Amino acid sequence: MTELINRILTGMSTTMPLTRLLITILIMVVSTAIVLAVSLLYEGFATYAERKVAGDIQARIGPNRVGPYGLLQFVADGVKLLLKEDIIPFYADRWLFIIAPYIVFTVSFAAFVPLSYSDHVSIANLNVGVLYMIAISSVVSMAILMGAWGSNNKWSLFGGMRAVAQIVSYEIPIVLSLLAAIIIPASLNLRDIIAYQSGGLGIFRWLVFNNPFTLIAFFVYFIAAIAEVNRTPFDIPEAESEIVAGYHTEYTGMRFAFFFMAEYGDMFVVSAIAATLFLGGWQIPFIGGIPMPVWLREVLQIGVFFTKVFLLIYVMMWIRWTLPRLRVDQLMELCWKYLTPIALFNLIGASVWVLLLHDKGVYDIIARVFTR
Amino acid sequence: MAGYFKKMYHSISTVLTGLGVTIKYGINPKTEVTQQYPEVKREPPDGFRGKLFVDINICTGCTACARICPVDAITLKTVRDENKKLRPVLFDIDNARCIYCGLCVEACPVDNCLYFEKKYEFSAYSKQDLISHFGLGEVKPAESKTEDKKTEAEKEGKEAAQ
Amino acid sequence: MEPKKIYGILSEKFGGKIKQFIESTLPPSVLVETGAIADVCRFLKEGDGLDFTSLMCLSGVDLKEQGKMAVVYHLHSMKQKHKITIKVELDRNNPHVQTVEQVWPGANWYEREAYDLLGIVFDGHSDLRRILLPEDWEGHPLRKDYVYPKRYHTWDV
Amino acid sequence: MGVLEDKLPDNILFTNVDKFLNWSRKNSLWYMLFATACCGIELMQTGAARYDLDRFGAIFRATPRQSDLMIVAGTITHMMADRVKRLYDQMPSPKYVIAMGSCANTGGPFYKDSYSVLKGVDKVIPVDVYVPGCPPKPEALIEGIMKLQKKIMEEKNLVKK
Amino acid sequence: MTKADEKFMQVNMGPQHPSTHGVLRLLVTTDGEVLSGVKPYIGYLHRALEKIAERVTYPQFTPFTDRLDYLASMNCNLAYAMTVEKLLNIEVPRRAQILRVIMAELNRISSHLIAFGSFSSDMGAFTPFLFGIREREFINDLFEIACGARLTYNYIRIGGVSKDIPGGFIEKTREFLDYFPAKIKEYNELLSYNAIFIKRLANIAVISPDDAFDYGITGPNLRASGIKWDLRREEPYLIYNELDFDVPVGKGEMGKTGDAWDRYMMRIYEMEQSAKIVRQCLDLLAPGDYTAKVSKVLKPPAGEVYVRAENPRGELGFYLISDGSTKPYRLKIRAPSFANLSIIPKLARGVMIADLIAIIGSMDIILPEIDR
Repeated sequence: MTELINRILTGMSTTMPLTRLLITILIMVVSTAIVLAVSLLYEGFATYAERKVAGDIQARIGPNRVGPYGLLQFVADGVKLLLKEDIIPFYADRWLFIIAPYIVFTVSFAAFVPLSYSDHVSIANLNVGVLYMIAISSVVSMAILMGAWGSNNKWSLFGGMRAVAQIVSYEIPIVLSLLAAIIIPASLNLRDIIAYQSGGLGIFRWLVFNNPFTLIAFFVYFIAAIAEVNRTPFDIPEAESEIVAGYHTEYTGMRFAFFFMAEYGDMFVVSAIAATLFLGGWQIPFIGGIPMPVWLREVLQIGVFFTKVFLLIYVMMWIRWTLPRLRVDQLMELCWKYLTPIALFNLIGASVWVLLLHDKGVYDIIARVFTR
Repeated sequence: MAGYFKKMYHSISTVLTGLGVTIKYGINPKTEVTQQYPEVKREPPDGFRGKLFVDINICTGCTACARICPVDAITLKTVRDENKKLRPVLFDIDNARCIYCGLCVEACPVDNCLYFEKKYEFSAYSKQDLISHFGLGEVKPAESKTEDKKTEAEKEGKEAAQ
Repeated sequence: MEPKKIYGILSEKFGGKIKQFIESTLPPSVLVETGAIADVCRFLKEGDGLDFTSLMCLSGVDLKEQGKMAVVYHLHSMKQKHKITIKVELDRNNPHVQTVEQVWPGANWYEREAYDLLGIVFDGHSDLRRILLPEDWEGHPLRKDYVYPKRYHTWDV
Repeated sequence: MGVLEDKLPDNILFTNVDKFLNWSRKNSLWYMLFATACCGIELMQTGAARYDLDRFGAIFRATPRQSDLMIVAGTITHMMADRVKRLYDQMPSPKYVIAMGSCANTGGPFYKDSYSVLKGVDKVIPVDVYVPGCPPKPEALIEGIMKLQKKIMEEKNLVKK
Repeated sequence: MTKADEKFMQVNMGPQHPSTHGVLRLLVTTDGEVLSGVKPYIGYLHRALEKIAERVTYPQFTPFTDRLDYLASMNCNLAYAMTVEKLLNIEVPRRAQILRVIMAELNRISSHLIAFGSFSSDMGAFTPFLFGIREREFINDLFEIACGARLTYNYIRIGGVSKDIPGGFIEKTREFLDYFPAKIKEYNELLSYNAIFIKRLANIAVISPDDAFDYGITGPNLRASGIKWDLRREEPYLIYNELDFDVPVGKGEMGKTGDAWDRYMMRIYEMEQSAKIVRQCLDLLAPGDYTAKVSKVLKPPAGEVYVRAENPRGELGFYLISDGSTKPYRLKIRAPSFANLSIIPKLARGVMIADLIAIIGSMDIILPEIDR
């Protein structure tokens, strides 16, 4: 994005600062609108997909009446939610209640920014991309607590407290397991990390196959990520059978929809991080080395990236419709007694590996043995 | 320490077993058991207890059904016609109150007079629409002697169906 | 153990407080004087060889024709596999009886139910409130002379 | 939307927008998980694999705040009636009610001799569709929901009534 | 509220709550997630069945017993019919007895399927719930063939059954029995032996045998505490003494005997045994009368009986006083769930909110039976 703006601005003859500013703002607004539209579309389809996946797993069909194969289901849901009466409970803390959904949504949307969708497509190429993602995703807990507290409902409060405890705890294994991967390319820039994973038939230089420690780190990250986005078996903040609907019990219509969409947005974000850091991002497997036109390569790369992300999202849905829910103390036990120590030892192991072998992965070693 | 890893192994293996069960359903569309209702309708079996129907022409007006009904869903009013036969001028069944228990059908002494239809979808916007009227309406009375047996299920000792 | 034998044991222990043995009911019943019920029940549970560990059922009965009310205890022993019915009769206008909650904790709710539906007061009960009907309900519906209410809150009954 | 009614002309645009709004409402009837008695089991079975209410876009929500449709499944006693009213009030409009089964319609089996059963849920909240049966078969409930969808399609939001 | 209580938060769970199995209301006193006490309030479904019984005739009351415990209508019909038969001294023909056993046991399976399903959805796993209902549909179909209704059967009448089974019923039942064991295996793989599920339930809410006696707990909940007590074995009615089946008891496989997992597992074991019983009964079925000669006007002699039968939830007892007229003088229903629920305040002390849900679910209570 910044590169794009720079390129356009340098290509322009005018030097008027105001025009330059206006053009910059225009480009930013347009690109934001595009990303917003795409992410809304994705979130709509994700809700549809969730219901279809649930249907498949539960030996039924799922939505199929609205439009072909029920594809317009999310349109109907969205329009309906938009038109619902907006209830703010009388005893609610008005301001907290009103702004919480927006914060949740903004935060989940902001996490789309540093993602690298293909070689050239990304909104902002941050050199602290990973750090930014981790930082921004923990704001969710604050917004959820705001909404929960503002609702002035005891069930909501339970949900909010649980959500904060859970998200704050699970940050630790997430960060520790991400570190185990990041130390190999030694960069926080998402594009650099992806670029590092090229070659090796397009899959063997993925960080997940780099060494045994990154493999473990991937699983630790994925489990912790499911907890981070409050999905079953870690969905205690909105556990339907225990605390009604958790932190969004009192929310109606569009405000509820924001929470709902943010959940799917978060799912995308954590899956995208997993795909970027461990599964080679937009690296095309097997045929990546063949020469092809730039536009085709870009399209393929975007396709590959989204396929990887959607596969991970499918796994999350699959897990959701299979497993029972953990209790809140067992959730903490899992985090502090299992995931955190494993991630910590794993990080030490990975560091030793890097210290001894530099950035050589298992594939590099085997390849060298065979080529010798 | 061994227990720690054993626990971990146990958790992972059982979770994977569960995931194995669900993925079998997830990828195999043949496991679907859904019957797409408005298009696919299952014929109810014989003896299905659906909506009540009265063949009013062969009804003898004995009021056995109204008396046995545990919820007073049947309102019956009979008049003696010129042949001194009891004729049901009013025979209303309140489907909103009926509990489809089948006691009235068993109590009816005439074959194929009061029976259940295989019809069960008849929701309505108004409760009045759920009352089915079967009565003959006006029947020329023999003398001016009418009998009103409207839901007198309380008459003790006279519960005999015939 | 035969019910008759249990009656024998009881009348030996409590004498005149055990009034009558009714064989026609199923299971046969023993009529106990109202004041002695808690003691009798405790003996039935803890006394040697009887082992009536569980209270199957506790029911209140309105005997309007006789101007009485009755509380009926169906007892059962899982160890000995014998059963017996204990009955007490109360004054219909002022039904009072001792609670057996301390003997069988499960009796708590049964007694509340009898209080709710028949108005039998169990003396010594820890928490005698209505259980099935709302707190502001009038009357005790299972009494034979109960008149159905016309209105409740803002709607017709 | 009552303010607009008289001022706006009855034109095609509004009719179509109206249709679209109704279409979205009808296809997204989220029902509240509100089951009191026997009909609740049939309601669950309707939502389950064999009949699958999800096909129509109807899923259950645990909280009244997020539901559009209240399926009153089962007996409502006088003690419960206040709660039913409160739950109905907590739902955001537009909201719909289906009375499922004889108990919700008229008190059903408890019409005659019961002192504690509300004789029809329409005494406390307005009912859109009555589904008869004791309990209704899942097919009958789906038919009732389809009837409600028909009713929603005929609603007028923007154009003159 | 006393001074000490002010530290705690009081939350109303129910009467409309997703997992109180109907309209149970629990006033929960909590200190954060940990409960310090629970007060059940019942009566939201009090339908005055006992009063109705005094105002309708003996045959007219049979449809009302359907609605007593609607998940096991056949068993309630059966218990009521047996009570009146005892008063009237009616001998039921053998074929009718076998038919009754078949229906009662099929209904036991379908009732336990709902218990299993709703429990799993309480625990956060929604898919097993739908699987349970899927199998239940088969049984519903069988009942629909036999008596024309899916849930409220009114099939077992005083003196026998309402009509003979139509052709095809036996074949379809056998088909179901062949299909069913594989599904039980699936339930076990999916849920029963899942580590999360076991962790949630093992050692939770242990009911000792003494407590069980004190509170009059019966049925699977009693057997889970390790007491081998089943009325079908101890006081055989119908033809149960000719049948070969086991009475499963809790052994504390995953924790202490009598914990929530044991109670849950009893139902899985009992489904297997019931299927076994139905299979034997189908073999025993010989031509004969389906009902005894019963006059249309029933006037039992004055007297009183207390008859009980083993229902899926415990012992259902009817205490019937007849004054010689056509209507019962007094009918007291001893509902198993009523007694089972009364122990909840004792069990739910010092547990967590999620455990409370597990306790209610594992007791498998049903509200119409409690409130009557």
